[in-house]
Amino acid sequence: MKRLLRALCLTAAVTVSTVPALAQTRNETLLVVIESGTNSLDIHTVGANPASYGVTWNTYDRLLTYGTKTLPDGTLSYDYNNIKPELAESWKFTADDEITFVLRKDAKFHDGTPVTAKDVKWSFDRMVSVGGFPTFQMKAGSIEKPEQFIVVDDHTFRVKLLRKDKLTVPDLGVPVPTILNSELVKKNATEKDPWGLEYTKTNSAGGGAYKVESWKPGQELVLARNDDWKSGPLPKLKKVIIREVPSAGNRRALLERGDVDVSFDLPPKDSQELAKGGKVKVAGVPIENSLWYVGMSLKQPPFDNVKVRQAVSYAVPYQKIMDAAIYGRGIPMFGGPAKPTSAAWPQPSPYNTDIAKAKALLAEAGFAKGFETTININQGAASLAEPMATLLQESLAQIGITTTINKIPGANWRAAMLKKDMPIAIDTFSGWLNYPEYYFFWGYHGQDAVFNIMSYKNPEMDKLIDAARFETDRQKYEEQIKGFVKIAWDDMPRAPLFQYYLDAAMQKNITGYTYWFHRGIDFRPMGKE
Amino acid sequence: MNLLEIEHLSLEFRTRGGTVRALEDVSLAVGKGETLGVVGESGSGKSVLSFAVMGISDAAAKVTNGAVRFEGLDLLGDGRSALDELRGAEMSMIFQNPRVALNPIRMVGKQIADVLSRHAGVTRDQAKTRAVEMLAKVRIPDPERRARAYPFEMSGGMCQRVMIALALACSPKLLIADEPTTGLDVTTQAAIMDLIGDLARESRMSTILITHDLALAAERCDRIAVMHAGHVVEVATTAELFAHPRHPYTAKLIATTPRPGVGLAELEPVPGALPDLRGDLPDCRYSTRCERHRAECAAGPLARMIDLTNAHLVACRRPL
Amino acid sequence: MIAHLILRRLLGAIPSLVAVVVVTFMLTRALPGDPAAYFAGPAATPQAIEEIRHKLGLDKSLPLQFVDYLGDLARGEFGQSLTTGQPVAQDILARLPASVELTLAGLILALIVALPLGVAAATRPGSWIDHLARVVSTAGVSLPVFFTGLLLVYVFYYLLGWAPAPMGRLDLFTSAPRTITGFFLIDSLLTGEFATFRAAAAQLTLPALTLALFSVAPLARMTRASMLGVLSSDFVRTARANGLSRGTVLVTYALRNALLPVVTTLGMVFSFLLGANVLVEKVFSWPGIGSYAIEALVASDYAPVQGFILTMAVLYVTLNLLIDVLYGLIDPRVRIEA
Amino acid sequence: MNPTLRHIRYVLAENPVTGLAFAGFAAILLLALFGPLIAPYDPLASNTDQALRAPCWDYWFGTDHLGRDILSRVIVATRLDVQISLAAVALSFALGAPLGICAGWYGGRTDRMIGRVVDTIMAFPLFVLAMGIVAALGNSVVNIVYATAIINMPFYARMARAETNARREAGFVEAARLSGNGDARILAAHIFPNILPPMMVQVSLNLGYAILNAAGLSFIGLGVRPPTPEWGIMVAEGSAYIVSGEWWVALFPGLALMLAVFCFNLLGDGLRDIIDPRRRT
Repeated sequence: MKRLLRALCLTAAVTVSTVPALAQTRNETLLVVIESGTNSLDIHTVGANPASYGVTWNTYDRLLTYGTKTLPDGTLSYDYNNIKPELAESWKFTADDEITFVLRKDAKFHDGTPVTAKDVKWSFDRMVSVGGFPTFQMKAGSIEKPEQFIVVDDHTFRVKLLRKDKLTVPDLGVPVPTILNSELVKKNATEKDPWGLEYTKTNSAGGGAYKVESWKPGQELVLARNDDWKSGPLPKLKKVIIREVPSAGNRRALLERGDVDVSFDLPPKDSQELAKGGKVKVAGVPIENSLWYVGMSLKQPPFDNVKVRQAVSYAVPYQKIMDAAIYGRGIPMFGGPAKPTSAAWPQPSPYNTDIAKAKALLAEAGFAKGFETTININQGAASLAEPMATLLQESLAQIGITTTINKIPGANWRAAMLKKDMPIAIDTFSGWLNYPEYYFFWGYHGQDAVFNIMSYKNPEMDKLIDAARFETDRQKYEEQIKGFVKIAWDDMPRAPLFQYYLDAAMQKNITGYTYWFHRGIDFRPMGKE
Repeated sequence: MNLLEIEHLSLEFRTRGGTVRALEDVSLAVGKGETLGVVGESGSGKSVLSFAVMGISDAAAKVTNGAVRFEGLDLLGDGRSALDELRGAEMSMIFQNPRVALNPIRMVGKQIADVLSRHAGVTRDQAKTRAVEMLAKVRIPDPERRARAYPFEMSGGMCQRVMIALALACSPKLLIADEPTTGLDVTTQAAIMDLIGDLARESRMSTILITHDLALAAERCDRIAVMHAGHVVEVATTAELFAHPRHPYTAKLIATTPRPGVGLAELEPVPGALPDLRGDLPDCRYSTRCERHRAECAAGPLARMIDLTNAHLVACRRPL
Repeated sequence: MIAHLILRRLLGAIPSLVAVVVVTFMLTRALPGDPAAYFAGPAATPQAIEEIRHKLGLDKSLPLQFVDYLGDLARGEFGQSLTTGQPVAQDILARLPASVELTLAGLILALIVALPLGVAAATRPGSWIDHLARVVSTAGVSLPVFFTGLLLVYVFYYLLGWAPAPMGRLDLFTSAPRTITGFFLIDSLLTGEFATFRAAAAQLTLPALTLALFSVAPLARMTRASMLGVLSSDFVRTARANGLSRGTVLVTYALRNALLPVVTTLGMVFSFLLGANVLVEKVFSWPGIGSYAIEALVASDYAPVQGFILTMAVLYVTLNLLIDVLYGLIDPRVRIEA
Repeated sequence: MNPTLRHIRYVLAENPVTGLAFAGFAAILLLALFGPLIAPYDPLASNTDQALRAPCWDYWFGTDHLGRDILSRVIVATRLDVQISLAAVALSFALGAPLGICAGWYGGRTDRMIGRVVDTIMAFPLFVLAMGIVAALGNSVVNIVYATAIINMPFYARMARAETNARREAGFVEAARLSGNGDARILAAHIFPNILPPMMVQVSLNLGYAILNAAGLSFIGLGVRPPTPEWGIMVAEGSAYIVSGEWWVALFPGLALMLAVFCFNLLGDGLRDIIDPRRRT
């Protein structure tokens, strides 16, 4: 009898002690579901997709990063105005054209090798040399040539500036300038691939807060905490599992049933309903410097006629789109004052749905009977763009413009944008660096970048954009911005619709979710209550 | 007592085209150890009759009247449940086209063993040994090896021997042989018929030999029943039937049967075709083909089976 | 004998495989879109796109690209997937077992339902069970698989909570068994991880059911037709005349013979299911090669599409071989005469 | 009454399901012809105030995410779906039957060559091939029809080949040959009409498959252009709303799709009964 009792006690003790242990692991593990995952562990590799930004954000350190602020609704957001050191202990302008970084002495890569200025230089050399997106992104901050990067000593690194560019420092806090373990990568580089891109694509070679524990491309990524991380406070979550679940309905069900912790970048209807339902919390932050718009190609008559563009802009069913296409998960960008009153971007255009006015303008332009054209949308974003296109089509029919909707496969979208042969297109563009002129440089400038899908060219606007880029005087700068925004409203090559929210839905016990311009999740400040 | 008695059996098929009255008022009896021949053109209902006796008729077949008694047990009535046990054990059947009548993908020895283990209450091993014995009994050379052969590896005659082994495995009291020699060459035919005859005699087994070959029936049977369009038109002992056929159809049949000394050219086919068994039929189904047909034939119902002399039965108003 | 048959079949399949390679190459090059532009990422200049085009070898002429492709194939290289960033061969090898396991599970489930249904219908043609079998199986094949899948998820996972979350082959807390065959069900049994087996089986149930619903109809119909034919055949009559029990007649005699055409149908259904998999995998986040192919196709990512189609073609040939062998196992005539 | 009609009546009486299938088929054809007249609302008119209304008296099947009446859309979609499947099946018949007849008739090299083509198509995973074709040729109804036709072609070719082969030595063919008819004439006037009935069965079975195929393509985004009502695309769109509880958006078009395919399949059975009573499967 005694023995039995003892056995019972023992069993009970074992049970009691294992259950919290399990709960403990569950409490330190974060389950995230997303639509599709990364295709590379290194943002420098060819074709690294947007999901890789979030991965490299957590697995690599950069010299600099941004601080956080709390938005009015309580959500955390990165703070554009607060640039902080990360791998660098400190940094300062040591001359007008020179920034000097002092590296942390205790920082180590995942394999234990200490981080030195040599690694930093090699990494910087790499990103400006490999071509493609990383090189391009760094160019935006005037970081262009290996000669700019100087190793002063093991823990001091210097960047020479080619010109005075206010984007240089912010550009060092984007996901691209990661610091790699140069010895490790060089060991795995080949003659054909001197920068070891093949290796880093599938192997993590950094020293960030998280290590890649396992990666099944197209299925699952598991991150484990790097307990030796020194570049910031030790993260609370020991493990992060990111699972790909393509069906939006399934992602919602998983979250609602409590099987996962976070569902990221979900459809607006789900965000709206989940937020209303109150079972989970939804953090929605308007994406900075971004805009959904209806673009009209000036190369495709009759959209070379400004009256036609204005007519279309008056025919857009703005409010219907807000309600039925994005369920209010965006800030309206229509019905604003007639002239720009602030230098903010994006800001509401003065246009509103006004069919009578649209008809009149169309008649003035000589198209009283209307015409036929196509509305183009990106298949990859069809769940959002298709309802918008359908509503626009219906509305345009009222002023006599007959349209067909063209769904262009995601792969072809960029090529179509390059060709600039889409009469009407519904799309979005957002810039990482939150400056109006940055947006206009890509979207409206006569350099005719890929995102200027309207092929809009106006020398007057170009002058204002170029000036604003290097303008140091606040007053003048704001005038320049208001100036090109005004031109945009007058010429109306694209009709702004709304500024979209980046929504993340999560269980109520999740803390520390932070909005980032790169739209990846930063797991470092996150935890569970 | 007769081993098998068929009394006033009527059977019809319900098909899409209408009801086919395949058997009508058929009465027959088989005594112990007797060999009864059932002859007639194809389509006259011989096989339908045998299937009805065995209880393996098509699902569309429906017995509308009559009884089949095996050792006094009514197989269509009270004895229906016993039929499963009787089939293959007390009464069994062999078919034409032996090559397709055997399971093509099962070794013949196994097929025999299946029957034995079902009815003889033996173990699987015993059944196997007995199967080989049965193959030897039907005079198949090298039975051990043959037991492991598939039907497609054997000749038609061999297959028919297997079929006989299958049918006789449990020493039944009644064997129905439905055209057992169709599709076999002449020498094999004789050998098969000899085999059946020998085995039947050995065990005093009753046999029903169904054939369209009157000569064969003449040679092998004690008595013969002639069928035409679902009717039995004449029954008599073999000698009597050939000596004094009373039904015009029988006479015609005999006339078409090859005999020694008669050339093929002299044989005359039975004129006319079998009547369509759907819809209304005259009382005498032969009347449309009968040269002796007179108006009086249609007057009043035809009494079945007028007993003439010496157990010679005929169904005709104006017998020869 | 069988070896001889297999060899002959393999040789016979070579021209088809060659044709598949050529057609696949042309088809993928006809896909719209510019992978270079797609993978150059945001804000790429035309020059950056050209750089990538060169890197991918897409600036060469088509015939040259084809020669490159053939060379790679000869070396056993399927190229790299741009979407997952992995060698295609590795991706396919990792994902194929998932697809095959799912398809086989669906097929087996379908057989378990279809065979008895077909037999029941054949033994009582025209009866209510015959009509019921016909209506039920036809209804199953009339549903688009993705719709069935979604409905099953909604009812059994979301509403009732009986099924686990539709997120792949295992839930998040079970780790995959050591890879032996790649089939989780088999591997987990071989390694004795019964909890894993249960978890894998639970994940497999709904998608397999979706596929099964779709494939019951052709199998049940073929079983019925074939059984009807066999049941009216001479040898079944013989078996009945010999008083064999109903079960023996139906199963040992009739069904085994009736299986021959069913096996042929089975092959067809299997290759059909591999196609339907594409949709089911998408619904259930199943990490198979079907979902892999869709993503690649939409991204104009040539290498995975080519690798996928080639794999499927090889699978198809193998499948036909297997069916021949199976046929031989069932039917001694094929075996001995081959 | 003539025997054919009597036979048909018999088949219908014997098999009530077939009767049902014929009735369903007739209903589908009527909807395809007169759908736009019957539909209570404009199938394309959005009404965002009424978005995602559950089925009610005003909207029997509810409304979709843009407030369009699902009943009207389901009704109007009938025409397009029937057109797609009819066109695809007609095309694959027109491609497959002559190829199969030639293969079956001439045998030898012709047979081998055509057989190779057919084998090659079959060696592709058919649905993926359809995806590839639509992706390569572009997203349009016409291309869906082409793709569906191509992947169905082998079935017709194989069937036509087998049926022709079986009739090559038939008496009526011999007679035609003896009376001096050329190959082309024999094939067109004698072989073709004879193999038509069994092929018709395949046609009706394929009609259903063609609709499913188009729906599957729509589901992965390779389908009909919005906002055209089409069952497959409606199910695909509606599938996003199942989990959030708006089941009607996907259910009703799904049911319509299912019923149509169901009717076509059963029709195939019925036709087979009528054409060949022995081979009822």
